[in-house]
Amino acid sequence: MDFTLLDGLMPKDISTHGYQIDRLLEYLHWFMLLIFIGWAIFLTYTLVKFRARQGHKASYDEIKAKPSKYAEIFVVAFELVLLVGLAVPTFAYVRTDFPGKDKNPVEIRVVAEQFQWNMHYPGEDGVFGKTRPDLVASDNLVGLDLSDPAAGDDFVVPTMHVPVDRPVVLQLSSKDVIHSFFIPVMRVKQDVIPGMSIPMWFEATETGEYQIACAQLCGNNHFRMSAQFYVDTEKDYAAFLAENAPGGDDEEEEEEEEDE
Amino acid sequence: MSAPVIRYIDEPHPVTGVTNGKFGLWLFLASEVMLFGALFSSYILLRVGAKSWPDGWERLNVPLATANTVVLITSSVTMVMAWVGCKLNDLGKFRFYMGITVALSFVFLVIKTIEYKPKFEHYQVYFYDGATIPGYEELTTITGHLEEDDFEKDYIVFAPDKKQPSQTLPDAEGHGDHDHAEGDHDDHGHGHYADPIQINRYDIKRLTNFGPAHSNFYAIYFTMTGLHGLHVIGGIVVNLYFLLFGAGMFRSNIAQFSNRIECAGLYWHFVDLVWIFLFPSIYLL
Amino acid sequence: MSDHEHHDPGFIRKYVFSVDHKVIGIQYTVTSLLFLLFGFGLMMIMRAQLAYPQGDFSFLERIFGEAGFVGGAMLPEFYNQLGAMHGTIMVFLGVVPLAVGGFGNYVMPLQIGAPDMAFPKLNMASYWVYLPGGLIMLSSFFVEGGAAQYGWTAYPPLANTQPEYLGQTLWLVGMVFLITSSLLGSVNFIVTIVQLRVKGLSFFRLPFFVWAQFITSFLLLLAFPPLEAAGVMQLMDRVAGTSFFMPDGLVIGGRPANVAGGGNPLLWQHLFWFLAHPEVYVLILPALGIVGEVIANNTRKPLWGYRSLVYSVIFLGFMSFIVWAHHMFMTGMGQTLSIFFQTTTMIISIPSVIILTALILSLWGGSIRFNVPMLFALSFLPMFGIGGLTGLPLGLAASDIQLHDTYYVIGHFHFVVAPGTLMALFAGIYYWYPKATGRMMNEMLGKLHWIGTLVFLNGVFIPMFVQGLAGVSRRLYDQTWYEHGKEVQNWTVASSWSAWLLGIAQIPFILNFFLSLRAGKKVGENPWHATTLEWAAPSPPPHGNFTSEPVVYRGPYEYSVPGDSEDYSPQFVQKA
Amino acid sequence: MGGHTVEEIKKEVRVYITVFVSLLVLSIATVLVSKLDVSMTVAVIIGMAIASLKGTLVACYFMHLISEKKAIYAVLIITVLFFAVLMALPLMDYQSNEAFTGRA
Repeated sequence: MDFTLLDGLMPKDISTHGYQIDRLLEYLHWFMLLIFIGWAIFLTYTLVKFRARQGHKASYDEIKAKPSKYAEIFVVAFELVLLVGLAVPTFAYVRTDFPGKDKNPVEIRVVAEQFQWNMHYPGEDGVFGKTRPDLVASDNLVGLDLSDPAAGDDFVVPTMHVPVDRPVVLQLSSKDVIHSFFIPVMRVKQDVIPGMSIPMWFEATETGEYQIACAQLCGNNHFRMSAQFYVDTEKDYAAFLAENAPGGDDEEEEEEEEDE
Repeated sequence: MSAPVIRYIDEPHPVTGVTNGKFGLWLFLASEVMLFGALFSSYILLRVGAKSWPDGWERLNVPLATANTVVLITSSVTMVMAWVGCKLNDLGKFRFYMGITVALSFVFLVIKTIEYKPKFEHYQVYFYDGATIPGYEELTTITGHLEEDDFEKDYIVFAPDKKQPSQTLPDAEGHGDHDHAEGDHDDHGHGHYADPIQINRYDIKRLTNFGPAHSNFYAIYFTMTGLHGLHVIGGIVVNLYFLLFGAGMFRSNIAQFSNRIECAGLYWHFVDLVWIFLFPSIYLL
Repeated sequence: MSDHEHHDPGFIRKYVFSVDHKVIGIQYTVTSLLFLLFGFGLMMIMRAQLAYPQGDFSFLERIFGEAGFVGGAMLPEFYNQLGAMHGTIMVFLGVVPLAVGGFGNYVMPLQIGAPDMAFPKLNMASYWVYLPGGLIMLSSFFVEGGAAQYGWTAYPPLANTQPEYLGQTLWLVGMVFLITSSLLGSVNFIVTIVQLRVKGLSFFRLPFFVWAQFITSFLLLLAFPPLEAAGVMQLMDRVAGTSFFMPDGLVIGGRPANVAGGGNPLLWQHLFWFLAHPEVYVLILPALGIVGEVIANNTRKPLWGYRSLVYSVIFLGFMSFIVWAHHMFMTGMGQTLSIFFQTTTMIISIPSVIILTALILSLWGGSIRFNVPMLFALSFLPMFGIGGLTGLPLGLAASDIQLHDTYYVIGHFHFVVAPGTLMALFAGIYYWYPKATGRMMNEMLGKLHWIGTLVFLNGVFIPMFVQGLAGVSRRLYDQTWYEHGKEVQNWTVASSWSAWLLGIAQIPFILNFFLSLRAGKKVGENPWHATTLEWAAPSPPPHGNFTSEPVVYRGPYEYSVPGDSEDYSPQFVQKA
Repeated sequence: MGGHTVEEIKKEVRVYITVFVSLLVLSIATVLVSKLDVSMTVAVIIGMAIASLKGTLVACYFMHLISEKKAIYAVLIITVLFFAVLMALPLMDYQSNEAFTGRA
């Protein structure tokens, strides 16, 4: 479609799956516009034609409204097609079609708290260290259990870096209240619910600097619970990992925390 | 200006066959079904989702609850007999049975109080990892009696139960097995406590009595039986009103009066009905 | 319940603790209009913060004091209080009491020819439980920590935090009062409609408004108790320290929460939406009923497809109980469930479309009078239409991914309840005002009110769709924190200015409402030449309503019957 | 309730007494049965079956549902319908989580 309704209105889409959502929204809004214009024309015409005036009388009989039946059937059919053809498969794709190991996905744990996002990277071994709520402290935001050998190379940062053109799998959890992880340009949103660990995936197609937003009221500073979101080239991403690996310099990490 | 005459207060509507009052009361009961239904539903959801759930008969006082079941069922039958008294136009009979009904409802509340009370006086302490309490080194939690809890002091004085919950499960709840008498139904006996000890506050992760805050089991137990108890109190108010002030209407308009008693009865039987489901699902399962 | 004493009731019995459904209806109407005004006022303050996030509000600080402002800047907690209370007040203290308590109480018994409600004392009790409930909620603004600030949805665990502050606790207590009031009211409504219809008034001769109230009452009766249960559980969580909604391992503010854990935050959402989706229809159905009455009267012809309207409303009532989880697509719902709820959501849109179509088709072939009630009723149709249509992308889980919890949602449901339901409620006020007071409202002021309201309501809510599509989350104290928020900030400013102008546009209404009590043109029993039973009673009707008991001879909307000398044939007039 | 003659009422009283005795017996039974060592599922089925039986007795005889008017049945049918939806709620939660690795 060349002429689109929503192009200027929506943020740009840098995800591999986002076009499916945008397409659905586009169709829906065309449909809404069509119906609304139909109503508007009918209403205007009727109101003018059947206005009360000298010599005009209302008719007792109902109009035989075949067109209304057609319109209703059209609405039902359209909804059915959208539901079965687009909405359900898209949602299933986004929610259940997780990239397999062969795609070499990046795995990150996201631990939300009032009012920041903590990105827990598993480090070189690709295994997350164990975490325990009673270990949470100001210098251990996710409660990493350092006695676990897998925890040694883990690091936690307040910004998210992901490589471009490589799937990312997130495990979302929350320390305190319900948050909602939302990246407008990535067409992903998932409530983050304490007591649950909810997986989510996406794949970025364009490098750049974007924002993660919280979409669920989580307290006074809900409005500034954002985090920077960087889509890096593989090279930059490797540099980011190396920079933050523990044993190197931790200062970078702390500096970024203070930015929050 | 006279008050408008509203139809079908004492004679039934010709089409629906019921009086306004009875129809309204059933609608009210419908909403009550949804209220208790939501709580039952929440109970199931929380219990299914829980890592572990204690056995009701271990923690709660089944003999008292069984007695209460009998009390409530009896009060239900006396309630219906009070209505029969109205139908027979026998004020004495009505008063006799209504009196028993109200008395039994009070008995229910008294038993309930006896059941609740020890739970608020029985405590459990959970310790932080690494805390060792002399004499109870292997335990991460102990139950017992809180002798002293002075906020000025940095310790509490606690008389542990002689029989402590076993530690078969790693989780701090400590209700791993069924054979011990951790429940509080036996703690109104004497000589159950060991010598009091001092426990430093910095070792205490959590200190709670066996009230609603203890765990979701007790939360459910207190909320559901408590709400049921409120309904019992409501029933007492209504029934007592009819018992004490009903005689005038009994004499002047027996038809309307027996309709009212029927409605009060419907409500009371519903309260009974809720208990019939509460009792097994909280105490026995 | 017969009263023997009613010979010369004093002022208090007549106007304060009255058992007359009409007085209670007016009490509800006036109280809920005041609450609506108050809730609207809260929103106008919010809009100041939204439009000028770094603005200096010293003038507001002088009014509200230090609780909400520091150095002229609004505090986020104050903003959140305004938001939560705006939602609660508008829904539970404003629109529902106006639509059901006000119009339902006043009009429904008249329309079925009853002398009063089935349980007049219960009716009075319902109002006197509602009012304290509302006052308890308002009083929470004056306690330490301020009013409830966790959104009108009060999602735990957030709503369980800060138990030392009374605000949310009072909110819950107030809620229990309001729920009790609704339950008493709905029992009364259902019994009255079933038992007290006058001779000849069969179910299929009931005015559409009565049908709408009937279904609404069932929704209130059966959907509110689960919220009451949830409210009790949240109250226990806050007051008794239980963990119904608190899972294991919570760390709040850097410290492990001192609770047992093991609860489930989603349980609240399920119970809340089990009420709150039917609640949406509680907001809409009476409005549809009013619009049906006004349209039939002012097109001078029968409603198109009366029976299909009735069946659609019944169907809506049933379906509204099995769509609630479409508010929860983003909570991590499984595929089967999401498909189920998407399907039921699409199905429930069908009766809505049928109702709207029927109402629009009713205009065809009429002789349309453009008086003030009709203007409001007519603008309801496209406004409600926009509200309904914009629900589609939210009802499909895939498109909901982008739009969930954004301003798009706010735009959507406000179009349903504000330009939608409120328009209908205004239509109702203008339509039944002569019945309640015996005087007409001023036509000129009414039209001024209508055009201002229509224009500025759209001005407030259309920008929200733009914001929502841009991805701006709802409930943000300052959206310019985000890049995508900055880009659409000017839309927010436009929306705010519209809101303030909307406030000004209500002045003609307020003037009209009070001035017409004295200056309005006196009217007889049936100024609109309408057909339903309320117009058989004197204006205003006395205690007991009808001078002689009416009998119903025909359906509710017999306008322009061929062969009749008049263009209306009232239900209560026997004609050859 | 149709019966209003003294004779009929006396007959009803006999029914009430019978129901009362059965309720007592069933109450004792449910306590005794709970002591049996059976699996949770079986225990729930037995417990709820007895409770439902008792509930039915109370509703049918004490609350006179056995011979009630259609209007009341209609209200109850609607209620049962929505009650069923409410009882499906725990299922929702199960379904919500099934796709995921579970609770943290």
